[in-house]
Amino acid sequence: MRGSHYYHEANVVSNIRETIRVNTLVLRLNEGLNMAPGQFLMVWRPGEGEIPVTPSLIQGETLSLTIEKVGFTSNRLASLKPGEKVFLRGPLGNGFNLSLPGRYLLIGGGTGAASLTPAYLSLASKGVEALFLVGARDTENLVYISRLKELGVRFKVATDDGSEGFKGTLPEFFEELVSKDRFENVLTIGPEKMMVKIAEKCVDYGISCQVSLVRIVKCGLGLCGSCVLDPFGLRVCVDGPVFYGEKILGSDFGRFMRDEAGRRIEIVQ
Amino acid sequence: MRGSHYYHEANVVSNIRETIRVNTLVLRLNEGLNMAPGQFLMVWRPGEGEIPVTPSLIQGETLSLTIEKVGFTSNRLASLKPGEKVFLRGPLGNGFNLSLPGRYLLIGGGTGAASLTPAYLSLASKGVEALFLVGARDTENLVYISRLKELGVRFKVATDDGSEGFKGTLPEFFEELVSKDRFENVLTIGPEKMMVKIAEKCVDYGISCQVSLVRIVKCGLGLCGSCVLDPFGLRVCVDGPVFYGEKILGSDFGRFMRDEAGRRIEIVQ
Amino acid sequence: MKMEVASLVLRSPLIVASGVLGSSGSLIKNVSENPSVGAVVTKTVTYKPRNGYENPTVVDLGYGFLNAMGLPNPGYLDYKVELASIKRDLEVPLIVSIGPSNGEEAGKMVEALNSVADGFEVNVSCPHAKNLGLEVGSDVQTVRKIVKAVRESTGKPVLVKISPNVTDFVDVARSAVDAGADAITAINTVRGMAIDVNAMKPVLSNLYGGLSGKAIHPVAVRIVYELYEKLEVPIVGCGGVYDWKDAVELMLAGATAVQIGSAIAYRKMSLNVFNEIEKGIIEYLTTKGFSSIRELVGLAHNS
Amino acid sequence: MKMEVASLVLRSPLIVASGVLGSSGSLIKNVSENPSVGAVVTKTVTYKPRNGYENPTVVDLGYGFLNAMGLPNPGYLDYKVELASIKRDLEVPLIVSIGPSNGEEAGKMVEALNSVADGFEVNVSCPHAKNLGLEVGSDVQTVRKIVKAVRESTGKPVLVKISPNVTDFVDVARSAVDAGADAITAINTVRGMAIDVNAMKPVLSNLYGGLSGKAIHPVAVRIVYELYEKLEVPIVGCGGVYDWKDAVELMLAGATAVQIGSAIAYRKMSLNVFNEIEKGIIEYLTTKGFSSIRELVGLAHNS
Ligand SMILES: Cc1cc2nc3c(=O)[nH]c(=O)nc-3n(C[C@H](O)[C@H](O)[C@H](O)COP(=O)(O)OP(=O)(O)OC[C@H]3O[C@@H](n4cnc5c(N)ncnc54)[C@H](O)[C@@H]3O)c2cc1C
Ligand SMILES: Cc1cc2nc3c(=O)[nH]c(=O)nc-3n(C[C@H](O)[C@H](O)[C@H](O)COP(=O)(O)OP(=O)(O)OC[C@H]3O[C@@H](n4cnc5c(N)ncnc54)[C@H](O)[C@@H]3O)c2cc1C
Ligand SMILES: Cc1cc2nc3c(=O)[nH]c(=O)nc-3n(C[C@H](O)[C@H](O)[C@H](O)COP(=O)(O)O)c2cc1C
Ligand SMILES: Cc1cc2nc3c(=O)[nH]c(=O)nc-3n(C[C@H](O)[C@H](O)[C@H](O)COP(=O)(O)O)c2cc1C
Ligand code: FES
Ligand code: FES
Repeated sequence: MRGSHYYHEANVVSNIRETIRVNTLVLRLNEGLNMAPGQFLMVWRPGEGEIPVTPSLIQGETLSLTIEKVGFTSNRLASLKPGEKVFLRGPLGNGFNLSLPGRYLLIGGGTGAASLTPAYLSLASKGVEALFLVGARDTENLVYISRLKELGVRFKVATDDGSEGFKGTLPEFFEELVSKDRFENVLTIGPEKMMVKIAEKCVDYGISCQVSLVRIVKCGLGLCGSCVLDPFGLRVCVDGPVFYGEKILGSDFGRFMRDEAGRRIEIVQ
Repeated sequence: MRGSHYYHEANVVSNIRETIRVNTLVLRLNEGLNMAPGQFLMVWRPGEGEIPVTPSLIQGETLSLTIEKVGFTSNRLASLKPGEKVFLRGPLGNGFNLSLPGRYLLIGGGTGAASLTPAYLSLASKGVEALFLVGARDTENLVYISRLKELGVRFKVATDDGSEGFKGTLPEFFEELVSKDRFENVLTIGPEKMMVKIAEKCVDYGISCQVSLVRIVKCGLGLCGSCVLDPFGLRVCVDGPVFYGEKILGSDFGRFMRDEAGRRIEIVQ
Repeated sequence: MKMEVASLVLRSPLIVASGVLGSSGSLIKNVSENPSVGAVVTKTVTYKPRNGYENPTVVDLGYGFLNAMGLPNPGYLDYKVELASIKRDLEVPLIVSIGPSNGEEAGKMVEALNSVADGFEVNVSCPHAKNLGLEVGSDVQTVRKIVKAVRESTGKPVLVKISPNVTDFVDVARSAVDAGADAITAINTVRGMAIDVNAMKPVLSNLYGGLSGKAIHPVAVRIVYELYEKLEVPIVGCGGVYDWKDAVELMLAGATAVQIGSAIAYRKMSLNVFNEIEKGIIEYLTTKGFSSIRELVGLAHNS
Repeated sequence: MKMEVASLVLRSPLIVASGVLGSSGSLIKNVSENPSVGAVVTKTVTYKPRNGYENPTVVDLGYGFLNAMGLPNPGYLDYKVELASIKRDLEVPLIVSIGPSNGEEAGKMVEALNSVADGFEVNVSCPHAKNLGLEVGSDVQTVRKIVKAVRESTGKPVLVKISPNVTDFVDVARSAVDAGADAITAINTVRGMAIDVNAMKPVLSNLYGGLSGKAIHPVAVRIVYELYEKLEVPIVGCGGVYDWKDAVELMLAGATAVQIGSAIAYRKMSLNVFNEIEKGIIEYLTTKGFSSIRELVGLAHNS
């Protein structure tokens, strides 16, 4: 941390438009970050805020961030030009457990498809069998597909409207797949309502399921309690962001989060 | 350092009267200190001061300090009773280099005889040949002799008045010995005027000579400049207390020191 | 290790400091199940809800943290509901931290929160919130008015948390005691700043923030020591307690109980630090031949 | 890396802080031979000789030091002789630190020392000396009188070193500038205390002392940043500089030059720290495309 005093500097190499709401920034650092898939970074632009992001590629000094424009900071980041700089704090959080035995099914909704990629590549490099499901409302909202192809990822697509691949939601696609095929492990990043459904099905099928949660991360160090998952008092930034689904079903997972002021609010997606 | 927050606690096991001015405290600690011969400790009695002392025995959790009563703190320490406590900070300083090849001659004047003992024992345990010269004004002022016997140390005595052993000063005795016998290394602790004479002779004879200096030690950490040896700007507490004689001949060694206020004063002994 | 502070009976002298658990009621409840936790101080709640400052809000210095959260909290009305939902199940006293900007706010908040609180801690020492915290806490008159309003609105123990950034912290503490405070908590964070050499800008969006952790421990010891000599009320020590020695050091200086904040960071399910510290203190008491922790309090003083 | 502070021309912006070399003139001379050292501030000298406090005078905290040396020094008359003996051979400006307890002492000392000094640093900020340092430095009027007396006794650059222990340090600094100070040095140590859990007593014979080193770095950055916005004179940063990043951080905050104290401890012949820091800064300037160190000063500010 201190070594980089206090942030790692990164240069934007390119900015790739994924969809109308999502861009991928390719970054170059001066040093590799030694990050595990599923860990996240705090991405800072002085004067423009700092937000948590789980990278969509980690390759030595090259990193990519796939960012959905939801508010001020994400909009600013998503519109950076080559040569502009961002400042990175981390790696933070726990990352996925990729040493569990058996085959892996990765399920990514929205930018989650991008953020799951490093986990896929890590499994593939160890020769572990893995299949990647990518979902979105429609073709226009699919992210990172061309990059997945480039990287040689074995993936299948689901769209709600059937404009590409399986017609239906990711939980539906998942249900169909596991009824035919056996997977020992599921990793998922996406909207919480979707992840809850998948985690519940995994319990039924006896599949280990790891989900990556999003909460308001402020300190990222387990210090401020902003990212807490009630009622367990788990801090998403240090105890997570990855949790075993069965351990947090029945909690606020998929149902409630806290806003910046600490008010408990309902999760709609 | 911090582990012991901030001092090691030691209990006085016994207090042995050496001479009218010198006592040896045998201490017991809760843990060994991992000290090298020639390193020193800051010995603290809350409300009664803290002074630097080079231990006269280092044996696991047992330590002894041989203390000459020169002022308030040393008088208090020298009169402690079994069961009373002292608090130790250290080990500090560099210690002797005991891995130089050849035979060793150890020359201790005053309490220096005691403080050199750990160096002797360390050499002996490695099978290195060593002879110990102990000197004082007269029999009454010889310290640590009975302990040296107990420990099986090979030693010879010199007294200024000839009341025991060689009649004459340690430099004189040294001169006589080296004219007959060959030593590759000298280690000495004692009055500086004496150490200067020995260091000068060592240069003449081509013998490596290590001397242990005394200055006003306050911080013991190289921070306050109180213990400085001019004109080299060597700090006795971190660069020393042990120096190679030939490196500091011609400096204030044996001639000047600084008092508590930093005034340069002449060394008389 | 039972202990009494003001009239609060604590099963352990180790208290969770304000702010480090965020605003989560259920987290407070979970924490209270740790037998080494003696009491919990809530996140400071203000009159109106606050989102806090924009990120970055915290800098990790290695030897401590710098934070400018900006007192994010749901406001006292919402927070009351949250605390009420867990109060019945709590195993330890709940000390509600309030951050009023004047006496009127203080009175209203305390009246509303009285039913869920076992005691109050008045935060007049947050070093980075506008019109709150230190901005009120460096003025002896304002502190007096606020504490008086709190005192008049509750019969429960009132702690006042003071700042090390004020030269005359003794006067501030004394005016709090004169106005009815039952105990003083010392200290809140020390003002500081971090600038990133790559970004060439202050890291915190608020520019400066409050230093906590190891770095401020000697400052806390000094202030507790001085307050112990100058005041008659109990002092709750806070600042850089990472292990049992740090806790004992504050007690020897004069703290009746000790709060722990920064040390909670980083640790998974992280309240082990409380167990370790309690264990260490118990061993220390045994080794040194004390029969109760009370005997330690203020022992470093000459009298 | 040439640099100017007040009217002192420095070959490097790295200055040896007051106190860490003791009173040794020859040590100052040796240090000045290190090409990365830009200037040396002497140990603070007082009107009368002082032995300083009894040991223990320093506590090692790992992340810094606590010291209460008690300003040991030979007194200004003896010290003048010592400094005169080396002055001719010095390769860098000699800044003589004085610790007067009033204007009269200040005037006399400066008049006497004028012939050996290239500049003066007025220490009104030592946190542990009776009737000196902070005891004079927390009173704006006394500071004004002392600095005025210094100003009237010398045409050489006058730095005034301020304390972080005073809430209104900006007022103190401003009154020093109004009275004629050419630059402000910030900061001296932060008041603190350490108690040994075995001895159950404060370690320092003076009970409390001044915290230096890493622990106070964020405090120094904050104060330099604030002074840079409020004052027109150059600021010399000091506090917890251990590596080039710490130095750059102070410069970005507004320091024209940087002093180094605690980092000198422990290292054998220990001035390597100056070489390493200078090297680091030069690399940083190159990497970031700056042509002079001057461009860094105050760069973290918005304007
Ligand atoms: C561990 C982790 C990894 C993440 N990885 C990615 C990623 O790879 N790509 C990506 O696009 N996004 C990711 N996010 C979410 C991203 O951090 C938020 O979208 C971002 O913080 C919004 O900031 P903003 O300033 O753009 O929006 P704001 O203006 O702050 O807010 C816009 C909306 O988003 C909500 N929001 C704000 N901050 C957060 C937050 N930290 N967490 C959840 N909701 C928030 C607000 O309540 C509001 O409704 C991740 C979040 C976490 C916790
Ligand atoms: C590395 C080192 C190892 C030492 N080992 C031993 C040892 O094993 N046994 C032993 O008896 N003594 C040893 N000394 C010397 C011992 O530290 C001093 O005698 C002691 O500090 C005097 O303290 P006091 O309070 O008793 O006397 P004070 O009242 O402080 O002084 C009495 C006289 O001694 C001088 N003096 C005070 N402090 C020191 C000091 N730190 N160094 C030199 N002279 C001083 C004073 O100027 C005065 O003339 C050692 C000193 C050093 C630096
Ligand atoms: C992230 C964070 C948030 C804090 N929030 C509050 C707060 O809301 N109210 C308060 O009185 N103190 C707050 N504090 C200060 C702590 O309660 C405590 O006084 C300080 O951190 C020193 O203790 P420590 O060194 O154990 O952390 C906060 C500290 C941190 C690190
Ligand atoms: C042992 C020691 C002695 C000091 N003596 C003085 C002094 O005589 N005069 C002074 O102005 N500052 C003195 N200081 C303070 C330093 O000059 C400096 O302001 C402080 O240590 C912070 O810088 P640092 O963190 O680099 O050490 C002393 C500091 C130490 C550690
Ligand atoms: S963001 Fe602060 S605890 Fe997780
Ligand atoms: S005693 Fe302080 S430098 Fe040696």
